[in-house]
Amino acid sequence: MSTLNNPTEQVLTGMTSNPRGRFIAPTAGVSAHTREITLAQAIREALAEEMRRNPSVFIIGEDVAEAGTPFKVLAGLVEEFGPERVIDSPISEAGITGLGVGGAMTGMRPVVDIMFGDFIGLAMDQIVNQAAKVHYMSGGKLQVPLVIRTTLGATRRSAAQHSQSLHAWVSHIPGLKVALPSTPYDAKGLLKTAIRDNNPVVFFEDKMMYQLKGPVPEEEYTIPFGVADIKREGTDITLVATSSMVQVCLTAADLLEQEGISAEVIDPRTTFPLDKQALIDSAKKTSRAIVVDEGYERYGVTAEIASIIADGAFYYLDAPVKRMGAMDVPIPFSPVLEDLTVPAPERVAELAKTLCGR
Amino acid sequence: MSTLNNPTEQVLTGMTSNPRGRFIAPTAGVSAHTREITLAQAIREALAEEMRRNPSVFIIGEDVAEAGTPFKVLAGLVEEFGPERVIDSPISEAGITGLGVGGAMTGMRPVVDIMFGDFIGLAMDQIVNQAAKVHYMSGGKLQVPLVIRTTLGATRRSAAQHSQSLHAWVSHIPGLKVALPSTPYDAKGLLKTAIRDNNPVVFFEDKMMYQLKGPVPEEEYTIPFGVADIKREGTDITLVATSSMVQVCLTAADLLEQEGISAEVIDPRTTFPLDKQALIDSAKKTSRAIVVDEGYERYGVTAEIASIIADGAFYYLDAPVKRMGAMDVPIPFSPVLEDLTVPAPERVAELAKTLCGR
Amino acid sequence: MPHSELSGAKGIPVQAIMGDEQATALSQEQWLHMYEQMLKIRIFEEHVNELYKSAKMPGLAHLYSGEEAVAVGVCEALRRDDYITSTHRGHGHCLAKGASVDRMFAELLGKEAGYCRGKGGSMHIADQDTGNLGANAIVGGSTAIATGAAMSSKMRGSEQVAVCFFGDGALGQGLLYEAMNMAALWKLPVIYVCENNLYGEYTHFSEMVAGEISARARAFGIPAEEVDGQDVREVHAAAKRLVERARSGEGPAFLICNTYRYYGHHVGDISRSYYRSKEEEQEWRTNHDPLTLLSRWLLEEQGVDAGVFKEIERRVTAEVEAGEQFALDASYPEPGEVAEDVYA
Amino acid sequence: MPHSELSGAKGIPVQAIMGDEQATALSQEQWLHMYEQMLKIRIFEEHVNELYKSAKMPGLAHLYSGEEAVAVGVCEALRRDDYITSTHRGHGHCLAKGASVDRMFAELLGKEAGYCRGKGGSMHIADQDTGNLGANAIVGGSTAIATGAAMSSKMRGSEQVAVCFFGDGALGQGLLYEAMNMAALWKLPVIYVCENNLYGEYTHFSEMVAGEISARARAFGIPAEEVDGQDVREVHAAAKRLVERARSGEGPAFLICNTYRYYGHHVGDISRSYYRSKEEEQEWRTNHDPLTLLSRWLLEEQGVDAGVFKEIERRVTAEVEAGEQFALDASYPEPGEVAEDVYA
Ligand SMILES: Cc1ncc(C[n+]2csc(CCOP(=O)(O)OP(=O)(O)O)c2C)c(N)n1
Ligand SMILES: Cc1ncc(C[n+]2csc(CCOP(=O)(O)OP(=O)(O)O)c2C)c(N)n1
Ligand SMILES: [Mg+2]
Ligand SMILES: [Mg+2]
Repeated sequence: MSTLNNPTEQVLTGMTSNPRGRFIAPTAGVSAHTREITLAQAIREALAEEMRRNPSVFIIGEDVAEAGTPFKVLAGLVEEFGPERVIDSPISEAGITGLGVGGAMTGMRPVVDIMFGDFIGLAMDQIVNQAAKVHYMSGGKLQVPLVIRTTLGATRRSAAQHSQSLHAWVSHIPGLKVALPSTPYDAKGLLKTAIRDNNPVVFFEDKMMYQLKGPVPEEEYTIPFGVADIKREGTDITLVATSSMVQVCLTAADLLEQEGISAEVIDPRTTFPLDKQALIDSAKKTSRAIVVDEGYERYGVTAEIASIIADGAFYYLDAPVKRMGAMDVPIPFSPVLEDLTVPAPERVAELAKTLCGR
Repeated sequence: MSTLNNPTEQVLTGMTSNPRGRFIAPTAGVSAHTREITLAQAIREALAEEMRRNPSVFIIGEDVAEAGTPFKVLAGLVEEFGPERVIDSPISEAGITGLGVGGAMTGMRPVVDIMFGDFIGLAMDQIVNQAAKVHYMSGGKLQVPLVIRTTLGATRRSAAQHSQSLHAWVSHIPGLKVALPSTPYDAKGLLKTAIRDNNPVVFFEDKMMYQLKGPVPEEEYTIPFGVADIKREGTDITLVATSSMVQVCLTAADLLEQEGISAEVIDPRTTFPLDKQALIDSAKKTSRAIVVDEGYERYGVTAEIASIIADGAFYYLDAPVKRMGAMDVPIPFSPVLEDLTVPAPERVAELAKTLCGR
Repeated sequence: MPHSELSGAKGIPVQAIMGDEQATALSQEQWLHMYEQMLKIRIFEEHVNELYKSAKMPGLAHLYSGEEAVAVGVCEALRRDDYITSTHRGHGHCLAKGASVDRMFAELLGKEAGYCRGKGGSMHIADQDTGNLGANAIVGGSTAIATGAAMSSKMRGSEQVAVCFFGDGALGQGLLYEAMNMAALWKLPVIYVCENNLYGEYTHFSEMVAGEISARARAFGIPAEEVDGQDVREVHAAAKRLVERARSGEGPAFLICNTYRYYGHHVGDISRSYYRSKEEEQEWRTNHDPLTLLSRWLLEEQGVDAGVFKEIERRVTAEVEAGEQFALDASYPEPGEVAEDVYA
Repeated sequence: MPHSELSGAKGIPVQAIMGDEQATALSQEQWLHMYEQMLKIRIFEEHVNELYKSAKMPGLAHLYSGEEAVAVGVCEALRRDDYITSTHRGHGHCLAKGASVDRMFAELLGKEAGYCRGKGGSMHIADQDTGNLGANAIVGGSTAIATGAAMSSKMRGSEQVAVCFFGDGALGQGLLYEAMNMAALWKLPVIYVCENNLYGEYTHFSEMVAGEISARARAFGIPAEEVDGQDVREVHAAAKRLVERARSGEGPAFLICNTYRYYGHHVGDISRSYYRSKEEEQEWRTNHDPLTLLSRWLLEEQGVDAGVFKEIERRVTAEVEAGEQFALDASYPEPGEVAEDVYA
């Protein structure tokens, strides 16, 4: 029964048969020496490499050490780096974020783990009034090289307080950077960049994608922020997709292909800095665009991106820019309802067909 | 010196010579029995009337009783209703919000006072994960008739943590309603509606507008949510403006009139429910639109409204829909910098002229 | 005995309405009722675990097995219209406060007949009729809500008491201290019940809690008591005293119940050796089981017949099985319901 | 004597490097230095008030006058590279940690030469060079930041101590308890200095704080001390002890300094009778003034000549006046700077 979870699953690794899951080839930078690893492994590798490289990097969060987080993403790190650098904290989201800010201001590079993205509400003051503003308020003297790793994504049957995608909140705030990878390759490269960045970065991982596999080079690499990635080229319509929605849109593109519609799927990878030009250029090329993101639709990420495209590609558009976010309801528990709240490939394809006049 | 505050001011009532301030005639519902009162008085009247009408309404917040808040908005209420219904709390934004949620679930109608809108970060979990979701999560059984009154607006020389306009955050969240009045008339009518609503409502008052005067009827009235108000009719361009930006746009419209451009100024009054149709209709009529709001521009309220208009009026627009929010920087202290961060009438008018091809 | 049959007796202090002898007699009945309630939770949770293992339940659930004496001991000290707030590990609280198994199962399976029409699920069951303001998936998230309900009760003069259940993990959440401060300042009728089951997820509480738990309440001028949370008689006696104290206007209290969860943090947490030993688990099950402790006392010191327990078990099992079947047979919500109940 | 000239003596415990006699001799100089620092704060704040009243300062400011012994007594127990976090009422902490008046005035006036290039203003002055991690306009907002700085110091093995200044009002913020819990668990070198000046804005602390303040720290296993915050000798002695304890790895401490602000909550709060009496204000100014208490002791018991105080006052006044003039003459930031420093 696809609406239910896998009963033998012992850890919260997301569904093993992720309905959104599919293999995605990274579109750039992959060398001959690649392996297939999961997104969770990619995250773990990024952290391990950066912790080896720079002794000031450390991890703090709830059940990050022996447990390796409930998603097991950090498994093995405490064994290599010890409990001084992989620190199990009390259940104090605001507190650990604040400790991270103070640590970052004084020479460390903390990576704070906020288990579920829904919990950032608890830490918003520390993220927004402290981390985001210290550099500016101090006239450029103090820096906050802090990474906050957290999750997004629904369909895990976790209901209203464990399923939200709240990245719009932090994308709204000057002083923060926001990354949201959609493949193992992007996850590793973006997280390494985040850790080396001298600014607070909020890093959202789709909890349903942790077991998604993809090629990742053996060699070290990083991915710059603010560079969108075309996950699939196309000519008839642009599907701008973030995080979890990249796979939904790739599947939609497959469906559209069967109808003779060539869809381009482009992933901004960071909502700030945002590669506006690449998004606009794609829309100019195709003359149609849909923006798909798993955050609540209203006042969400789709609004910003849609309005940028509608403005920047105004004279090239053959149809209004459309948006698909999560349905504007608290996320329900019942699988039959929950699945309705997230954009699905069929719905994206349907809308795309309409825009293309089919 | 207009960049400095009034030295004789004894309470934080905002500037007496508010640079944005001007008289605004309410466009509807005003009877013969009107008086000129300030926005602060209008708020106070709304609270007093609703507290007289319904004994389950009470106020809780920091320095709300004898002090009547630092802005003196609540002055006199504790004298009429006593300290049991106008409750001075400790400095615990999350705590008082949570108390409000619990009170609202059990028969009361709390009005929680969060002094500066910047502080909602402290209460976001209670607002978003609790207040907004209780009704839905309980399958419709429990209700949260809660009002959170807070402030927005810069140019008070209060720097980065006391000047933000964070209404986009809560507008993003299903389960919440969000009101932001721009006149004394609207303030009173909308607040009364908010208090009678059976849902959590976040109510943003522009702290710089408290001393703004405007006509308010003697008789009781309420203003329904989700009904935009045309503050000035026009034919050449639509200026969608919220809260503090209504006056900015009215001034801009004056400037434009001198250039022979007729600007329509429309105020949605509530960001949720949002009167999409009225906004789209106005843009269809004028064929051009600028959305002006004091929140940070990126991923802010202007994005939602602009993308709705760009979509809904697509075939009627002669120019791309433009947006003006606060500059995407933490709000600086220095007046010479701070004033640059907020949309000004001249800049709105300039952009409007460009859009109109002048 | 179904919960409702005793509700009269629970509403009014027993001693107030009858002589000492009768009180003892009824007491025995009360203890048996508590036994039944605890057993109902135990068997309910076992069925939940099976539903998970057989892939019939969506998502996960945090089982209350082992901690039954806390919920039952406390809730039996409450009136039906008193409030509780509950946690992610909330099935026990919900049943103890009087919810029925069928609609709970239905909720856990995401069915329309569930307490929340399938929208809440395991972590959000609320039941207004029994004063359950809802489970909460934010650790510590309901501490202020319970305090607000107590404030509301005081304002309305309704003499309702609010009980806030939370785990040792919630001691890490600042909100608890904000709420306790106000409860103490304003003498609100709220009881903070800290269920210290030794772990927050996979971490021992001693790694997360500095100092003394009871001192954290006392620092706010709130009296704190600590009881063996496996002994329902101890829990109930303390709860009764504190609830009556709160009801009579003397303010909040804090009750630490030392307890243990038999299963993993959630149903999927089955390899636990990296954070706790099999021996420790066995020790609690063997020597500190709330059902065994109560039944042994009733058998050995109160002369209750062994057959009585058999009969209770038969009844409870039947009730749970029927409830489960009801839920399995029940229908899912209609798609259109997804957009209902967002606004009142 | 400028702060820097004493820094060597402050870095190393006095008794460790010289005999008892010399220690006393240096002590007197130290006390005079503290007097000078306190006086500098006092005079600085008077000028700030005048700048406000003459409409030369944008916005508002929260004056530290009356509380000088707290900032100075504590900061004189710190190394230059030790950290402090400060509050909306932060001018005193900033000066006491070694900032200079000219750049502070410039910041208050929003000038480019200010410590934060005019971007921070009164409520956000930070000075990395003296370890001041910044004032904070969120009540309690820096409690975790200070704790994080202490954690960082421990990780880097730098033996720096972090001091977190906050008002009685911050006791209402849950974050403080989250931070103290972790500081205690991990024995972090952080001192929580609670400046109880009796009021949070316009409300007496007794209406906002239930129980005992010191118990709130002790509940987390953090030792708490309470001193007369008007007596710099008492403050300094306690601070020194606690700072050295923290530096040597023995963990956090909590220091309550009972004090009083002479002016209103901010410069615009001039009609205060609805929340406190003129008599109360007078009593503090007359009988508990930190400058008077220290100078009287130095005069009467330490044989310091009255002329010394005159000389200090002359020097400080000149410094403050020059600093103010510097700031008045300084230029505003260029418009383009508004978009700088958003990202590093
Ligand atoms: C604010 C918040 N942080 C983290 C979590 C994830 N989480 C769920 S249960 C749990 C442990 C809670 O421990 P405790 O309060 O002792 O309750 P128990 O599970 O032992 O009953 C955690 C960390 C959460 N739900 N909410
Ligand atoms: C989180 C937060 N809530 C409210 C305020 C508004 N506010 C500014 S100062 C203050 C009182 C602070 O009192 P206290 O901590 O005792 O410091 P004091 O002003 O007495 O030095 C309040 C409520 C704020 N700045 N931050
Ligand atoms: Mg626990
Ligand atoms: Mg104070």
